[in-house]
Amino acid sequence: MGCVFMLCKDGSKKESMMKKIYAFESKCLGCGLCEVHCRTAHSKSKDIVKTHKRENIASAIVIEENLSSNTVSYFALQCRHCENPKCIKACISGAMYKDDSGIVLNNKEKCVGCLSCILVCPFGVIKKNDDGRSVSKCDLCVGSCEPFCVKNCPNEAIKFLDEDGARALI
Amino acid sequence: MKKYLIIGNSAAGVNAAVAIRTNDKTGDVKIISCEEFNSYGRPLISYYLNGKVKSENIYCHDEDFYRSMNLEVLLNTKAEKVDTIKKEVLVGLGERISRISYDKLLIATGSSPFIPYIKNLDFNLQKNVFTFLTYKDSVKLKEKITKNSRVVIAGAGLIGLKAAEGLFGQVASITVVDLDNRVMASVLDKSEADIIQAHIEQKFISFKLQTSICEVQGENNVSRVILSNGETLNCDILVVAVGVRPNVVLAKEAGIKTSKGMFVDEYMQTSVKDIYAAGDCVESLDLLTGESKVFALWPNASNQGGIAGLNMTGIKTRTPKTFAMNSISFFGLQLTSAGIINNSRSIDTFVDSTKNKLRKLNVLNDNLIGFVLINDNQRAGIYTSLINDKVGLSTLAYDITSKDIGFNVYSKQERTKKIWDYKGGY
Amino acid sequence: MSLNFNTPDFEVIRNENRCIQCKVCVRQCANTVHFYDEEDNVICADDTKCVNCHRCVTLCPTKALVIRKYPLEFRENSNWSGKVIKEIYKQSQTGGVLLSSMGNPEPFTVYWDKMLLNASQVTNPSIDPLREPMETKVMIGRKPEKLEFDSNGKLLTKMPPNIELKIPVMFAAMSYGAISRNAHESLARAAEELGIFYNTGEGGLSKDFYRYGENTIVQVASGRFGVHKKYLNAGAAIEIKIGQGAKPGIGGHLPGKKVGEDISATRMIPVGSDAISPAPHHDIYSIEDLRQLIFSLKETTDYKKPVFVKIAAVHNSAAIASGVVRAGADAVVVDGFRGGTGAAPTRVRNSVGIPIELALAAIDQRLREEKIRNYCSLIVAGSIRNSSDIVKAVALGADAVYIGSAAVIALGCHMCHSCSTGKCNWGIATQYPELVKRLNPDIMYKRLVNLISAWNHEIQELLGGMGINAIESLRGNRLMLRGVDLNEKELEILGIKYAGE
Amino acid sequence: MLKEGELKIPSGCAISGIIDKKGNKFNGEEIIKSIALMHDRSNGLGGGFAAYGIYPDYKDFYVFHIFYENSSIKTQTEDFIKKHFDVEKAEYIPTRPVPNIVNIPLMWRYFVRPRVQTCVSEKDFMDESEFTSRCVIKINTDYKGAYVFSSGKNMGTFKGVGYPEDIGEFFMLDTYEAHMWTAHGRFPTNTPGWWGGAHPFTILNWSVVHNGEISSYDANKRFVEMYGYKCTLKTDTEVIAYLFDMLVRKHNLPIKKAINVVSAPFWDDIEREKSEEIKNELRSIRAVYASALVNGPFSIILGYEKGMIALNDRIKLRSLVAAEKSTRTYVASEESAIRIICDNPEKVWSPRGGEPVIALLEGE
Repeated sequence: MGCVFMLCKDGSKKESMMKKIYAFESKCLGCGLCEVHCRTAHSKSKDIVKTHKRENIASAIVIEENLSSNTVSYFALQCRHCENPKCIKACISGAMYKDDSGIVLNNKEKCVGCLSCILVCPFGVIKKNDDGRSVSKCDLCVGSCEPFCVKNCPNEAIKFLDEDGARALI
Repeated sequence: MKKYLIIGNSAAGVNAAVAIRTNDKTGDVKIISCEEFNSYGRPLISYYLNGKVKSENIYCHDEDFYRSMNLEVLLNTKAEKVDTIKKEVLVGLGERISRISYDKLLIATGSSPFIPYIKNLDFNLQKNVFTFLTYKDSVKLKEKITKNSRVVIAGAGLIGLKAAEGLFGQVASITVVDLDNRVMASVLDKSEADIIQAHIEQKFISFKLQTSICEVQGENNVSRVILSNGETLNCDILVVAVGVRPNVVLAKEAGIKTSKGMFVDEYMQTSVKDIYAAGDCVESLDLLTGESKVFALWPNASNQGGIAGLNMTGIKTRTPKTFAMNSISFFGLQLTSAGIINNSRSIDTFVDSTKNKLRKLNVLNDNLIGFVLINDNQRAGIYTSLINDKVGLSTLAYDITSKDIGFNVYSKQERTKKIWDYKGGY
Repeated sequence: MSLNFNTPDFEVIRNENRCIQCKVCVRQCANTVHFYDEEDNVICADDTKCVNCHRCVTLCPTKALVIRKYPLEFRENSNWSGKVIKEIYKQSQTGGVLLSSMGNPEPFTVYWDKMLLNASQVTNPSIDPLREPMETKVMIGRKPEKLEFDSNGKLLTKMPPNIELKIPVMFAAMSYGAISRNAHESLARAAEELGIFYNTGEGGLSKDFYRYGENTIVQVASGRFGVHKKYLNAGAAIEIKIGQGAKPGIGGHLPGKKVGEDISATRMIPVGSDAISPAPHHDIYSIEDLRQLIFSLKETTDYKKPVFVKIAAVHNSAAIASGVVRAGADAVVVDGFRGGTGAAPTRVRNSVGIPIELALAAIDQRLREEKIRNYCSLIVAGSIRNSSDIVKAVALGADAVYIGSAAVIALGCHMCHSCSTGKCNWGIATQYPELVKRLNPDIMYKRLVNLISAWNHEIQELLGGMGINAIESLRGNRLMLRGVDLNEKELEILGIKYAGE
Repeated sequence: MLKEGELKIPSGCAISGIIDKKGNKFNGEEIIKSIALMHDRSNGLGGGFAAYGIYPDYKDFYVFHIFYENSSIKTQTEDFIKKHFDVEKAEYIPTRPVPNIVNIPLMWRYFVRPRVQTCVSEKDFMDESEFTSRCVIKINTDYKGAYVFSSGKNMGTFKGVGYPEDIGEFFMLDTYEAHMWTAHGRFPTNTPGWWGGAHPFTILNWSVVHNGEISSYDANKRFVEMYGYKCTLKTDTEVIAYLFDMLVRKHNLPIKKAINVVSAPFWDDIEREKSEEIKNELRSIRAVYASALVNGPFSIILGYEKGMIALNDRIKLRSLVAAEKSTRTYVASEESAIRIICDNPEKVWSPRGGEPVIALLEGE
């Protein structure tokens, strides 16, 4: 799955140094390829066809469609890995936790599907799974050096950047 | 080296300890708990009861959590008395009584079940009478029940119904009794409550509403209960889950101003200097009504615990006002609600319900003040933040009643600002 | 008309084992060929609307789609081929002029492919571009006949304005309106990074692109769209468009629906109005009028910018080119009949104009015979497909080349020839914002830079192979070419020997 | 089978040149000795010499050295010459029999003075050198079998098929006294040499001996042909002579500028040039005279009335060495060819690519 996740050199974990996924609305085509590759990356088979035909995986991405006056615009939204996440505070089972590099992760075994996290996440990017006792959220494909949605976006509408890098591109 | 003492090892207590440790690497942090288990998720006890969660998974944190954070935990330790002058707490350690001194104290004792007066009810005498608040309750209950136990549950609130769900399939019959005219009266309006009730009744759990248990009968255990409407029910197991009361005895005796719960200022400090309080045992200001009341909510307890911890280490942090919010499931029916949800003329209510889904939004002068979602809970947090930020609905990109909620409800600038600047929050 | 004889041109074949109903093709096909059938949870395709632009094929994550020629066969008839019959069906259906896009697709000889390059073997060593300097820079513009120095060697002659191309390639004229804003931005940024130029085309120049002025050639066409003093001074050079290879003799037509806010402001025409550029410039009815326009443009830019004149390759291009040089043009641009276009009547595109190779050879030879070849630069276009075409063009006598179709292919064009519909699925020849967005300049300009840099390396390799280390030494160096599969007349016009001679 | 003259022959060979900048004259023995040393650099199918200052008594006359394949072409050519020139003297070029020199063409030289006023019908001004060069080109183009192989003043070339030392012996160069000599040994690769194909190549006073190949030949050729020259001798060296004649005589560029045209500095070097003025000049030269840039490996020795210039191509793909001793300057393909006729020269160097060795007569 690729190289180790990069921490900053001095081991400090300044939040803004942490890389996150930023979407650029002016570039997003709403094609949905990020969702296809997100499901595949988190599937057992890691094969696009098997993932979609046999496994039933919710993608960790929500594609927002915005209808302004004349044009339709889209952007892909996923967990913002907040510095001080409300979902972890609301989680009754300790399933929702933050690893030491700042990524908010969900431990499927501990989750009971109470959906308190969904109740408090202001971005609405945690999805209830069909099994009713677990949720799906973005884990930045931790362990691989670039999230699969970013790697496969045909128009580079989502990028994996630290905050300064992202602000430079607004 | 500062000495921090925390009474209570649940959401508020543990979050406070973590907040303290992240900001005071060297302080001595002690947590005392009258329970014998490490910090566990209280709402999980019903999942333990029906085997959905195994005992080793009930704990919030893994074994070495406390050691890695260098927090000292004293289980089975009950705080007897707080000496605010000497800044000491008398604790009962088994038979022995000892004193623990503190520089900063946090009382996070949570709440305990409220036992209404019921004739000949005597918890010490009768072995088949239970409350359902702690993991211990759940463990004792699980040991006691048999395939043909006939169970009567007093209280159709969250705890009562969760107890019912926990027992379901392991006992002969379950009857739930409640004074109110509907289940989950404190959370739901009649129309929604009836949906929940109908769904649960499909599991052959029967309800006795607008009545209460006034008497129990039986040699040493309870074998029959008498209801105020005259009915009598055979009963092998009686679970009393009519409500909870904040544990404020310790505080009252220490002279801390309390009403139902302890009064705290914006920085979670009680009326006595260097004593803080957080969680189910405090009064919080309701964002929507402005009243001061007790919120028995896990997210609120974690939040307030964290803030109290910060303030105890001198980092001035204000507590945000809060409001009721719940996310709970009964037999697969997913209920998510927040804010003011009962109908009233002044609030215009929008209800969109199909076969087994319901979406109810309460709007008052251009602000969303409450919602109830049944089996249609995707992205509920966006509604919650609309309530929390008191967003003017007219400023949004579309009318939230017109379609499923999405982050695209915010304008472009607002969206970008939220994505870039939002750091999460207290 | 109830009965429509038109049958689909292409057939969409979907491999059900691979299709995962992810609906990417449904969302991405601007011609609404693909649609999702909710009931059976399957995706179907309407072949009649497919223009074979490969958008769905490229984006399909499981490569489940193949587009093939529609298998319907007409009875074999070498005179009445399927294509000719279907054209009659269309015209008898609509009564309209057949419109088509891109360059002449007819199977005329591509002379580039009939010429071979030389390489040195023993007597002179080939030059290794990795170790020795290899110069592909050219100076485009007017040149004095000779340089004068005073007694102690100081240069007296004042050079007329020339523009410098690091690589003898420029991006051809494609107007803002025919192609999208993002396409223009990609061309501009690539030109800037490569140290070459892009042509604005006859649609004027948007204010935001003035900052690429140093790498821009502003075009003045018969419609004068967006032509004003600031515009003329914004670019590094000016090009008067007399003709276009794909449609010699006729003007241009940008349908009104493509003229949105920005284009109407840039072209200075009302929103939604059809932008029709007339066939002749209404102030150029003779060669002396052209001279007047050239010098009025020079006056406006006080002689700081070279002025090119672009003509289509037609039968007497040689004489026209000579006239243009004598009229004071700094460079003659000749556009061959395979040059691309956004929209042109099919009949004109398929049967008017001559191949660029022959026009170039004739013009270069005529200008030399008239001893004026060295006065100005000669640029060719329509069409250059790869770096060996460029080397052959320079050997025949060109100073530099324009590339249009090759550039848009690098930007994602799949030559589906339906730019005139304005619904280009790749965001190039379209003004619909949601389609334009598909061409992300941040990515696409790099593709152009990659293409031209690659070509530059290839040119250097080819030059080195011939023992030449400066592209000027290849200009007009026809001994470096040999012809194959060409008749005497063609060899004579091209001025090259047959292979083996 | 095309006679060797009709097709372009690549040439690798030996070159050598000596000049006495004071103008003191010396006979051909030294130059023969120098070129003979490089015997193996040529294959005996071509050799030739240019000598400056050999006709002091007729120094104002143009001297035509002409080959004739047969007497009939000789008479036709002589009629043409008589119509356009006053012939002061006409004689065959004296030679002595040498075993290796065979099938010798008729060789005549004519001391002439152009009749510009009578012959020039057109109104445009034409000076005598332009008139003479046009006549020479006309003979070489239209009079099949007649080749004017030198047409300068007080100079002449002696060339033919054979090793250069035999040619030198054959033309009795020991009997001539010149202040400047250049020599060339040829190595044509595919067909037997022909007398007209040997170096040096001339136009008026210009003479060029060239070792190398011009990859840009057709570009240079089609450029000079725009200015009235005609490349008839089908050897690429010819075009260098015409280039210099055009640049220096017709466009009267100073010799240094002409060198910057023929062996132009690289664009990168131009950009690095500090002074804006020089940078602008070099950019203008490369822009205007792009087609006059001679590309491909070469080392040439250029003779003309003012002196001698040796030059390498820009990346020095051919050998060239220079040396100086008192009033003499020597250049040659090999250092040994210099040292054999000049023991311990004061200065020996190998000029860099594109860097000329300019040895002019005093006062020039």
